[in-house]
Amino acid sequence: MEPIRLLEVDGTLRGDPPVDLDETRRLFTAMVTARAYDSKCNAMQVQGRLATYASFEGQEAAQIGSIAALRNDDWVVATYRDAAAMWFQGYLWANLLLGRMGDERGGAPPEDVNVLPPSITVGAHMIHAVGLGWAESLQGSDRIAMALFGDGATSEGDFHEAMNFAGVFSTPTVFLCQNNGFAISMPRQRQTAAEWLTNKAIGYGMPGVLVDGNDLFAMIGVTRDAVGRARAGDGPTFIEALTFRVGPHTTTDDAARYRSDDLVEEWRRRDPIDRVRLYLQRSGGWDEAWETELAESARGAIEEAVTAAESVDPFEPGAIFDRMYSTPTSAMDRQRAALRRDGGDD
Amino acid sequence: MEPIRLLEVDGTLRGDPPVDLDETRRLFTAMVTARAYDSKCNAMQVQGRLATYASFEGQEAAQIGSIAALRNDDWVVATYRDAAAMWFQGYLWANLLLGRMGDERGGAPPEDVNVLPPSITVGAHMIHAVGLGWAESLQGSDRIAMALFGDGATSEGDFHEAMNFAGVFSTPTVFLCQNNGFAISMPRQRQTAAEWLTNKAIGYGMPGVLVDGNDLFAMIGVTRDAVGRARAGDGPTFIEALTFRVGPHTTTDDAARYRSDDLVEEWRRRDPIDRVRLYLQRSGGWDEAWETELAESARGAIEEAVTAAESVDPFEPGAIFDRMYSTPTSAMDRQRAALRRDGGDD
Amino acid sequence: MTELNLAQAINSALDLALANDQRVVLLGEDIGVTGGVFRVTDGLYQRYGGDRVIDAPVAESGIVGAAFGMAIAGIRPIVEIQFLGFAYPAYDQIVSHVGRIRNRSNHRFSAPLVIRIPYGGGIGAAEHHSESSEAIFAHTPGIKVVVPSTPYDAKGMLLAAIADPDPVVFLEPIRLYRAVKQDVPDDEYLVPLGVATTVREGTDVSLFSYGSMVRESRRAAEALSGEGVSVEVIDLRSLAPLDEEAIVAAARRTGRAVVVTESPRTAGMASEVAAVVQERALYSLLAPVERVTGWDTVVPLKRTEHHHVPGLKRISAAVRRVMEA
Amino acid sequence: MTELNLAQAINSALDLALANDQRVVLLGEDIGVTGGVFRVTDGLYQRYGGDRVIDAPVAESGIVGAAFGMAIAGIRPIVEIQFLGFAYPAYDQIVSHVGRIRNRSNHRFSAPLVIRIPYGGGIGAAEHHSESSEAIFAHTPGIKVVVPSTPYDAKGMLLAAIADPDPVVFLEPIRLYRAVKQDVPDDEYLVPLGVATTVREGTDVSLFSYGSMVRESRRAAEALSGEGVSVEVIDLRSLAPLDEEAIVAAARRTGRAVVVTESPRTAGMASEVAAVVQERALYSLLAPVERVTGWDTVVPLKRTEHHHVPGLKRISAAVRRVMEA
Ligand SMILES: Cc1ncc(C[n+]2csc(CCOP(=O)(O)OP(=O)(O)O)c2C)c(N)n1
Ligand SMILES: Cc1ncc(C[n+]2csc(CCOP(=O)(O)OP(=O)(O)O)c2C)c(N)n1
Ligand SMILES: [Mg+2]
Ligand SMILES: [Mg+2]
Repeated sequence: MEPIRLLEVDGTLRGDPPVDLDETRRLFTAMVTARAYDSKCNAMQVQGRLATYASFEGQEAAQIGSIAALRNDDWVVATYRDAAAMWFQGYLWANLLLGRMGDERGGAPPEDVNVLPPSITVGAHMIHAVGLGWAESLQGSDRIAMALFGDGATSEGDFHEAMNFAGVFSTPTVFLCQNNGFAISMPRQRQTAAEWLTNKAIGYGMPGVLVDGNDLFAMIGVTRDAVGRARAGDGPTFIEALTFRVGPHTTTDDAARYRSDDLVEEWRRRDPIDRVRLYLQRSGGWDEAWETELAESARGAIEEAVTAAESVDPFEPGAIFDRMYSTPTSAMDRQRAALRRDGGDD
Repeated sequence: MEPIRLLEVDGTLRGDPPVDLDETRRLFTAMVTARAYDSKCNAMQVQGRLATYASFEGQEAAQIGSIAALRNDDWVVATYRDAAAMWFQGYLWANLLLGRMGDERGGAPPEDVNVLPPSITVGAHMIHAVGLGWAESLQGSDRIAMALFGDGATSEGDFHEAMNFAGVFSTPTVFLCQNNGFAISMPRQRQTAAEWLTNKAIGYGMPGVLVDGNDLFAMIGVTRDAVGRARAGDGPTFIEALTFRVGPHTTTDDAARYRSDDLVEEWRRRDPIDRVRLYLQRSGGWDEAWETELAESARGAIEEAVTAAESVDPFEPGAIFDRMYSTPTSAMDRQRAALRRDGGDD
Repeated sequence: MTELNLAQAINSALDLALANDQRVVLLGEDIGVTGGVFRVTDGLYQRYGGDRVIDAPVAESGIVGAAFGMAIAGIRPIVEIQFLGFAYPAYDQIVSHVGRIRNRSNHRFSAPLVIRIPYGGGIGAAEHHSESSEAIFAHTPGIKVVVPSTPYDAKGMLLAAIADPDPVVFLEPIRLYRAVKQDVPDDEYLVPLGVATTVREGTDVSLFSYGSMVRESRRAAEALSGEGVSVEVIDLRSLAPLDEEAIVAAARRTGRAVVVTESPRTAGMASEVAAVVQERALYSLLAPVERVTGWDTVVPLKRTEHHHVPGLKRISAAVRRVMEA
Repeated sequence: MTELNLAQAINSALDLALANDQRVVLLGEDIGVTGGVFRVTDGLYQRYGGDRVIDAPVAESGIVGAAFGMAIAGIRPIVEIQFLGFAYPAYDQIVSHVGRIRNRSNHRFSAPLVIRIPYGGGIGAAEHHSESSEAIFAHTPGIKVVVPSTPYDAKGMLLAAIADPDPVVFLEPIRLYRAVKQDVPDDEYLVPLGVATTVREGTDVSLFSYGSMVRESRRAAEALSGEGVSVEVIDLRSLAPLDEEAIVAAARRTGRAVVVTESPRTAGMASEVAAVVQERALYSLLAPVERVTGWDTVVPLKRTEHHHVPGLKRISAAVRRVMEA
């Protein structure tokens, strides 16, 4: 099987672009901004300002391209590695950061943004996307739901149940698997003996698409098709986006233990941002001053988000009892009183 | 896709038979014996001598044919509906009955029989077969393991994990799915949108075979191939055996609520035992006296098993504390003393 | 008012919820066409159609996970798990997601769903069909866990659970589904969650139980009154949150407490009640709180199940013991 | 003797088990090539190869289920689940199969496997990485549940768990993996399961805890000795079975008991210990047994986790309270 590709590594185009030059420049800007966020987070983690961080460097096209095919009010359920996607669907950088600082308020996107907080349990969230989309259909809305997950997640039983429910109930769900080659230390070949993850789709009676996940245009194209089908009531689609995480699994991981520098270099040459830059250059949509300026303002936006996140006041001790239920139960009240009496530890 | 078939409904043969006439007569006898057990159990349940019973009528070829392809010491892990298969692999009718009478001792097959007690949790046991076969390989044995399960079980996450592990670790496992058309009230089409369950195999990188499950010869043939591959170290196989349960889901079920008499009649015409009888008649391997006699002795064997099971003495009250651990823990000892002190209720 | 058994009372609550709120949807295995293995949803598929009463594939994690997603997006799903022994595959969804979304999103999202689960033994059922592991749900943050023991409570508590803005695990004692009938109002009414109730007055001993053990406790109380012991029976009804005030008040009043559950003993609800009583009523106690529970064993099959599930004999023995202490 | 931290002590036990018994196999996510997310299996893949130290797909139910099958067929699998928060998908296999096969086959089959699970908070980890739900395992029939708190115990208890003919859930306090070093014998030795140990002598109050709460309890005991309170600290070590004799003897001796866990409060191990103490030592009690626990909330993230996981302040307050009662 050959992955669908529209944009070659050297920036030349196969066929028609799925978006015009202006939109391409907007998406390029988004990818650069996301990468600025990513490197800022890595830096902050080293400084002890963030807890463990999971970099998405190398996966920007898969995330920005797929989200570009959604409507603003569509649902997105994603993982710890999908900050770029979540942000592009409307989640605030500041909230993503706040979450990484260990503050539950980071889990709350703005009111009109239909993005769940990042899922850390591998596998469990895809069925949530099935339920979300299903609920929309039942209520007569044409909103769809997209789940983002990794190659490792396809091994969990919940992946299977999600795919199967989506097939049986023909729910408006897009399953976007970013196959970035590894699940922590385990290469894709150790997750399944199937040649492609895409091979799994037929077992659920749904279309499966293999796509170059570092190709922004191909990502937009295949996701748009899948979203179109879902919105038209024609059911779910499984997309396997071939990509690579250039960094370690998280900031606590030592990737040198399980993969070679050569492999990383090979993938760096397929960088999703470089590819679009080359295309823009070929198409007359790029000049250095423009990129310098957008990179500058991207960094500015991220710095602002950091300042915003870091200036959020700590919770009061009792807050943990208010977050669990709509109205605190008698148990919450008793325990709040006990904490107040004895004080929390440090 | 067309299911593999060797024996037509009218008893004519396509190609060579997988076993000779003597063996065919032996397997015919086994199927008749199994059916005698099944009707005895239904009768006993009505009389209140057995708890709920799950009939396998109509699935005798799938169970006897697949087990016929195993070696005596191979592992079998099966469900509440697979008594015929379990017995043919060496489990005693008396023990199967004892289990249905509500006695844990029914869960213990003879020492040299590698058959686990019937699994009631749908889905969870297939991975046990993976582990059993895997353990044999690790220990240098060429024993293989076969899991029997239904169409409904393919919806559980554990099915997925079992299939996936078997593929990744190339374990000697045969996945025998008896697709009997229903999971309690739900028709196969409501379990998955895939056209065939067999379509799922490719997603695990393993061969998938569709077979007429009411055809004894086809069952022997495809299972033998699968067992051969497993024993040779060439990994797992998924088999979808198309069959039908003629009775209700269990003795507490009212099948008229969800399926038509016509459907049942249609399948009765494909009865797996009738088909072999027709073949034997065509091949000169049958006469009425022979069948009368074997039916007689089958009933005799079942009656003996019933007598054996019904004459097993009740447990002593304390037995429950002895069954949980190799050596009772301090908790078991304390609780045994409490039961002794207060007495059990009724 | 209609005389209904517990299963019918639940059916009536579901019927009303489906009729009055378009957002309500039922999801479970065999709940539609056949009306459920206990016939609790009987007739509802025929009345409301397959989009409201949804027959699901055999996949408990999928059922709860999908219902969770639905609940976030505005639907009010009521899940049926066929037996408590088949709820374990869904436990991860319940503990990791259902009970957490409000906290992890700081109230931005919530999951108002009800998970109905038949539970408990005493009817000689097959393996895995007699589980009483309610404590693992009561131990799970972010959900409520309730157990009715009468048709009246079943209907009113289920309607309250459906109206609740938070997820509720609603346990239904299998043994009581058809055990007794009771006059139940035809219309909607709510029995508030989190509140215990005294089902029998008494002055010597307080017997705490829930679900099918309430009936056994009442039987014991009746029998003991013949011996001159006045036993109060309190139906806890809610395991999370636990009505500590009611428990403590009763224990202080009588000074003697027995807790009856059919679940495993270690870290079960009986231990919780005992811990609460000694914590807040120690100085009133005339005897240790007795726990009458299932053992730390698998529920035995039919032939020895009666050695496990508490009944008249074991409950009475415990009461006599606290009386003699 | 070598000075080892708790992670190294476990590594040493695994190393010995792999070397001495060909039937021993390790199975888990990222335990091979990288040596596990906590590096507990470091070097073992390199030493014993991929057939003995097996990297598994991301599928906890599959890992436990496969190990269960292996154990029945003569292998001695030692499973690693990456964090307790990721063990829930395997809970069904544990409760429905691992803990039952001996009973349901009347001893014909058994499943001697060990399930190692890092647990607990206090290090400001991400969501789901600080779970302390050991009570749901202690509540599960047919398994043993143990928790070491020192390198010495970790090695000896793990070797005992591996030698045990029944399944053992072996919980490893994340917070203590690298907290202290201790002289640990190089050879094989067994620390028997099911037995509590006194880690600090004292006469006024008995403090019961396990895992990382033992260290907090000791800290509190030291601090309180400055106030003239003599605190005994008992490390329960085994949650199932619980060493009731040791608990009861201590409570009778001091007459005052405090239990410290970091798990949710309702139906947790602290409730179990309190229930046992009042049951068998009521007449010795000078004060109610105090439970110092995590709350019935999700473990809060880094910024407020210290309001949840017990430490010096809350433990000391409880001890002072029982002293003043
Ligand atoms: C249920 C569960 N099991 C294990 C983990 C630990 N874990 C975190 S990320 C990860 C690997 C996931 O790999 P993949 O799905 O490919 O996503 P990627 O990290 O590559 O984006 C694992 C095993 C977890 N978070 N949840
Ligand atoms: C985990 C689990 N969920 C639900 C059930 C209840 N149940 C028993 S049999 C059954 C249907 C199984 O259908 P299938 O796998 O097709 O097997 P069949 O009964 O047709 O042989 C269900 C849902 C169960 N036993 N276990
Ligand atoms: Mg990956
Ligand atoms: Mg079936």
